[in-house]
Amino acid sequence: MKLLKATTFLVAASMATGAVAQQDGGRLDLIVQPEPPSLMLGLVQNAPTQMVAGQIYEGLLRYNTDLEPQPSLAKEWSISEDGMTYTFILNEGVTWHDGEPFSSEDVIFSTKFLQDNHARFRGAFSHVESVEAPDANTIVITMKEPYGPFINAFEAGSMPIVPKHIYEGTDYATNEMNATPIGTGPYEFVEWEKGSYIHLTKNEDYYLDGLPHIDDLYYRVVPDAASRAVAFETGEVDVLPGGAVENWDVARLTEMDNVCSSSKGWEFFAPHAWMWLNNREGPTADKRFRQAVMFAMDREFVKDVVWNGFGTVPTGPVSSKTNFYTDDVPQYPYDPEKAKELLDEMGYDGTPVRLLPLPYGETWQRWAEAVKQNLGEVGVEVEIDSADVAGWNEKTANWDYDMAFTYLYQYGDPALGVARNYVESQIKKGSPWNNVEGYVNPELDALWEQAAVEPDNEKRQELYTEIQQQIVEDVPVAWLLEIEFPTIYRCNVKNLITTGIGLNDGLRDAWIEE
Amino acid sequence: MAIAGAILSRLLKAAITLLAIAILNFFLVHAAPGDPAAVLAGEAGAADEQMIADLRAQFGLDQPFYVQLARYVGNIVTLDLGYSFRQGQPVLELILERLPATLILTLTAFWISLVAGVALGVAASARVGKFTDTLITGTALLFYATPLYWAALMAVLVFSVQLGWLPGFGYETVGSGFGGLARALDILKHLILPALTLGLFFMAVYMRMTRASMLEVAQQDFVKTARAKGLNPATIRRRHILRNALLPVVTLAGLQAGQLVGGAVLTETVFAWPGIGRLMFESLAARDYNTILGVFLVSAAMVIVFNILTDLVYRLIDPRIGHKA
Amino acid sequence: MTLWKRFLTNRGALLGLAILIAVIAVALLAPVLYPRGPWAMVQRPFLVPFSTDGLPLGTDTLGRDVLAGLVYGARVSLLVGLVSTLMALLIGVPLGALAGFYGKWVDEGAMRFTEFFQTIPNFALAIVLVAILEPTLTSITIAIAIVSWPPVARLVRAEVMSVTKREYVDAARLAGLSNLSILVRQVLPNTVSPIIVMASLMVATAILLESSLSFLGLGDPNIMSWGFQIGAARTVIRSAWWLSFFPGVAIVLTVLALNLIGEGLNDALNPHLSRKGRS
Amino acid sequence: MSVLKISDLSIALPKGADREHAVSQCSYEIGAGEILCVVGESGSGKSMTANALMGLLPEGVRVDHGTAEFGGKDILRVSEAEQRALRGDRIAMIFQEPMTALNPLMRIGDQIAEVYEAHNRHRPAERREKALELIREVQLPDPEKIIRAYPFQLSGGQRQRAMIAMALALEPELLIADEPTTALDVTTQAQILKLILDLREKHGMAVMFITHDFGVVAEIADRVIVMRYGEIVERGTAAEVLENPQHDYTRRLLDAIPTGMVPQSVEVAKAPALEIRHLKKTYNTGGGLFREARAVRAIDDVSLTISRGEVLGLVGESGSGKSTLGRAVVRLVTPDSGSVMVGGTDMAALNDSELRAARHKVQMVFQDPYASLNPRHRVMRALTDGPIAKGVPKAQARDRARELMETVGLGADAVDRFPHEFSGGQRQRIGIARALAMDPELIIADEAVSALDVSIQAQVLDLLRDLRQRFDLSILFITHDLRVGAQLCDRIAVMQKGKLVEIGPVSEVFLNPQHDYTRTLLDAVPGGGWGQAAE
Repeated sequence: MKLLKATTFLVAASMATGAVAQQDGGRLDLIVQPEPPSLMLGLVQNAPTQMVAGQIYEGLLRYNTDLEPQPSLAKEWSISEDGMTYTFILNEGVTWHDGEPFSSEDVIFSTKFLQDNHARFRGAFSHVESVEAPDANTIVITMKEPYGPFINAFEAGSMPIVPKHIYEGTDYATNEMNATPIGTGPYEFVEWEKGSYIHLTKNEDYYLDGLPHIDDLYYRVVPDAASRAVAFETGEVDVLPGGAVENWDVARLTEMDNVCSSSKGWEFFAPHAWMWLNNREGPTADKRFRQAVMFAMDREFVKDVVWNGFGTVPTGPVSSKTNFYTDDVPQYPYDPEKAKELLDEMGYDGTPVRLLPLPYGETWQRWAEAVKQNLGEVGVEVEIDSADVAGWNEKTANWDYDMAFTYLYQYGDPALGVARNYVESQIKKGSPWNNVEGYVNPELDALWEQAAVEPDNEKRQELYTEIQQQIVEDVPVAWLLEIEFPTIYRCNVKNLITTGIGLNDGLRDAWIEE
Repeated sequence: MAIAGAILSRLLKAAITLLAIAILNFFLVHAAPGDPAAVLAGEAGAADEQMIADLRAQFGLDQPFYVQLARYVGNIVTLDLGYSFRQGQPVLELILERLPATLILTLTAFWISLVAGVALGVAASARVGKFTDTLITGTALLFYATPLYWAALMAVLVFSVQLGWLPGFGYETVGSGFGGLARALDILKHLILPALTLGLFFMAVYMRMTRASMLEVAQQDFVKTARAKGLNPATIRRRHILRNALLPVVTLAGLQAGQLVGGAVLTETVFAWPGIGRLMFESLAARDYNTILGVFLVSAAMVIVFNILTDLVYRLIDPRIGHKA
Repeated sequence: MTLWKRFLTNRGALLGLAILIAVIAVALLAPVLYPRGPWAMVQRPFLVPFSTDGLPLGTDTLGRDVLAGLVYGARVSLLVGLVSTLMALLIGVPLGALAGFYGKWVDEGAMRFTEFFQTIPNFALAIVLVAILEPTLTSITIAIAIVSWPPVARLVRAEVMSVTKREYVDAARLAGLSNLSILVRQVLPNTVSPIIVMASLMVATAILLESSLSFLGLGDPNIMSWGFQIGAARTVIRSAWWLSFFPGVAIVLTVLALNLIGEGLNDALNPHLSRKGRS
Repeated sequence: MSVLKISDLSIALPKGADREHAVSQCSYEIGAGEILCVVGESGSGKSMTANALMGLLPEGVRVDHGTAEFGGKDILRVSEAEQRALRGDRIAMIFQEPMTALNPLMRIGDQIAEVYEAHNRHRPAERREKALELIREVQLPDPEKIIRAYPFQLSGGQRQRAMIAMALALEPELLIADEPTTALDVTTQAQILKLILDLREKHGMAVMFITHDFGVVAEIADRVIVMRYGEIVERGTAAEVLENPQHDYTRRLLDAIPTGMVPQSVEVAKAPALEIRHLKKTYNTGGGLFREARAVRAIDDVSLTISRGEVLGLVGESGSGKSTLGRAVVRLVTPDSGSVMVGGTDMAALNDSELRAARHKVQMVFQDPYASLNPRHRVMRALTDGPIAKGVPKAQARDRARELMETVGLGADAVDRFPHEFSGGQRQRIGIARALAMDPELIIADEAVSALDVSIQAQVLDLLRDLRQRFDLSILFITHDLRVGAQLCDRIAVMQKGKLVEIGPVSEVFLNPQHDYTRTLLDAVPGGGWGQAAE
């Protein structure tokens, strides 16, 4: 057994980052957008829920910005050499917000709870043979087979630990306690004024001495992007999480006094944007057409103008922030002439194509307009479809599109967040997150499978490099941007972003300088 | 007695109307692409068939359409608006949480617009053709032609951002710990901008209507009678012209007061006002069927309530109603 | 004095007419003025108005010419306004006419139906309709028409009722004309004036409604309209005021013009109510 | 001693009016306790002077020249405040339309008490008492109830009494009455005229009584002024003017008045053109949410016959059911039971399509010359629509239309004009031509001359009389004016509350009325005594 990390260093390390002594107290106002449907992280895992409930619930581990595991509820952990056994030692003296003690029983219960309610957890745990608790502070997980990315599946959003004493034997979905979530995290739920704000307060009995620092957290609901910017300007809120304001406002806001911004805190997610290209029918079924699309789009322009310079133009399916990335792949610079050639070569007959933008605000709408204009310039007539979130979901999940915008998280490992979009076994109607484009390549499927269970990281890198090279040649989807969501905050808020999921669990260590 | 009977019969008719609205909307809302399960699953960023199927079963969406409809109608007639699966709360509770904010906003806007509109209309009609009249009617016309949301944005820019006089959004200062009077004052401060911008348009409407109505009534014979009595012009205007001129204004105002409740979406959006208009808009995007339907029903009920109130007010003003046709 | 002359003596109405004619002219000439269309990215984004030759109103978030957008937006605003009003008239006029002319259960039924639609919150209904049908020019137009016909039906009903009481309608009955021919040839033509006045105001309201829907993100993404421009620019209103300012002014002016025309028509059609008329 | 002395008064109309002055160079005076009738047809400027005295001239109209001396002052030149102090106090005025002259939203008592308030008299509590006294004085029934009543709860006559009560509140020296009885039924008119005479007697106020009706003049006037086009054409005592008119215009007016001289009727004994049997029609009003259902018997078991070539006058006051009867005959109203036989067809029993085919048998001439022609259709169309629908070839119908326009005295070319190009009397002629165009077996004339000025009325009656002889027309002539009825009709039928109370030859009904109601009606005819004296 190989001990990877010990907990005591971390607190010291984070203390060391601040030159000034940390101060306790104060109140922090943050934007949450849109209003989360629920704060019960075990039942609902959408982005706003994760952002708020990440302060209430905890996972066994956290990940730093280099995606290395850090202690959370587990103070120590180890992986057997063969990759078949994971052992976690839990912190002692942890209590739930209602005062009940926390133990390994809660972890065991949570794995059952999440099996029923958490799709991503279900995916990761399909590789697990058994979970056992030899004592109150130890968890032993036995795998069916080695699964490299498994160690990346323990943060609060991927595997939130929920209280057994509240949920056991009840109907989870209608349990009244869902409205007043009980976790082990650094902040406790106080009240939720629907449509207005969510108030969390400091967990005085938190098991890490001296944490958290801030007394009150207010997550403010402001539905209009312009109003959110105003709220920050007028000092009503202190933190604008990534995506809270449109990109055009970012530059203006960061020029204000005492305002800082950071692009960190998204490494674990590494949001990756692309256009689904329907590989089944229409012009997009032709590889040359898809390549032409890649050449026709001025992705640098979009990055500079639509995204105000934030982000990186991707080389392929794997984000440069995700493990096992390579840039040694075919390149698609902006080259309309090349695009036209490809279209001529395939004998494109001018059939118009539909483009479904992502209904997430003005940025995405502008992006679609820019793409439409770019494609129009090489002779491809684009009709922008419109749909709200539900309509977008419906259309992509049922393959009713020619081209459709999307962006997905990568969760630190290609096996977790990338493979699902390209392997044949993931072609299933009804979900907008799998192989929606209908790309079929049995040869690559085998490589994906091999890479996922390969215990040796160097070998994994080789496999993933090969995959990336081939897939970029085929252009099953049109990769657009590695999205960066800068977090904007007052500079006197310190230690706000310390992990790879940023604000989602960052407030444990944050403090406010007077 | 007659009034009580009339109201009872109105309520019965209203109940039927509401039921019809519920059914129509049920069809409309279910005709929209996508369903709440798909949205919830979609937002989670990862989903498999099992999750979506679980959600659908949980929401009762796996049932045939007619079963869902029958179940919903059954709920409605027992005054049960159902359960919001997305928010995990009974719809009625959800709406009642939001309704006060909407009522405060719309009623304030309504009264501001009505009082100011009528006052300006009277002022303009008293100086018809003069500069004051031109100024008032011109301004009203401008308000009338200005998109409400645009006025709202501009108001936030000027009064909140540039001048910093008033809060630009929200319902109250969050976490201020205010209670009682301090809280009321705080809400009032937040209320001023949204209520004013929402009221501007309607103020223009009432002003135009009052002015036209005043001028029309001023031509009527009984005004001449009043003048022949030797009454001074101010008394004539107040007692004879205004009271009669208010009748059509009351009718219109009653119609619009009801519509305001469901129509404040834009204002609520720009000012982040936690009302039911926004609730509906957000629920629509989330396909939270029961909540959309609930808001629709409550807003329609408001329209009906205001219509009945208008009738009662009308009776107070006009003795002819209630005596004969 | 003829209607036209009375109309032309109304300064407000003349101003309205002048503005409207200008807007129509611009709308018609759009392809001539800007052959590349409103979507072409012509320059650096966020160019301030009057700073660059050829781009008097500056550029938007993607470097598109704001003026070109305004010019093309005029077409959409007018089109949506006109077509939705026409559709509302097509629903409201026959319904109101039948109700007013036949009375009794026809009236009862038609008015219940109308009341029903007036009870449903209008704007919310429009939003739901557009969301269901998905935002296209057609669905927006239909939704606006559906929420705006009830007042037409009520007006036409009242007018038809009043005209039907006139003696020349009795005379037409005595002449042995059929009900339909009486309704269409004797009654309806005499209700046209108030309908025209109302229609001119409805076009204005429809333009506002379209822009409101666009503001909420329920516009047709393939169409450059004023509401779309404001909706798209509202997030940059602090840094680029002109992006939402000019389309806003365009809406205000057009709506104002239509209102002025409507009022002018109203005054011209009802000279006894206008302030200049003798009692 | 004169209360009011008007000298050389001219009132200017705004630019663009049909003439420059509404009133020009008028001078007259009214003595204390005197009733001066100002007589004229519409547009003669007779009301304008009154409005000028009250300071109630419409916008744009102004006093151009002249003075009006009242209480030692020229009241045309005093300040607005002084004028206001006079109004309602020393000069009071009552108006033509009792239905609209009262504020519908205010109680009668409050409207009366308001006069005291306007002039700061009495304490509020006393005002009520005073109002009550006035209500008693104008003989309104149940004063305690009336004082709390709203105008809509009163009849037209009662409202006019309430108006008079208001006018009397401060015992004015001058009462101006602007056509105060024109809108009333004849019996009510008689009562109001009597009331005014009584009050004059009691309070000794001067009355300026504006009217178009020489009958009323005969009832009430001490002195008379006749106006035409804003000028005084004749003045004198009532007796002088009525019996010995000097000016042509006065003479023409007097001649035009149906005098009530009873013509000897011609016996007609041909086949019936119309046979009404047991006709009934009941209206159910209300039954809505807020009111009780009430059944009004508009036609209550009426039977009558009109012979071919006969003119039957149907008289009655408003609400008597006479118009409903006329409309039931043409089937604009469907009766509940009974039959209406016209040329062998029971009009009451036809279904819609049969009815359309039979419509031409009975035609109607309507009351309102402005509402009876479609403003958007040329005269030609009004005259040919019916015949063409009936199956007459278009060319023939057009020829006939021209011919008929000649017949009614408008000239064939007039067919190409629009209704608004014609005057009221001309339009009535077009209405008659339209009825004739269908070659009907019976014409219903429903108050066909009531809306016209006296002189025009006479011309249209002449035309009808002429046509009747030329075409041997059968006419049901509905009118509220017995004098008009007497002029044209062979027989008279009297209706009251839906019932036919008397029917007989004109001379019988007028000279030897059988029914009480008929007698009341005849007694109430204004100037009745004078008319008979002229015989």
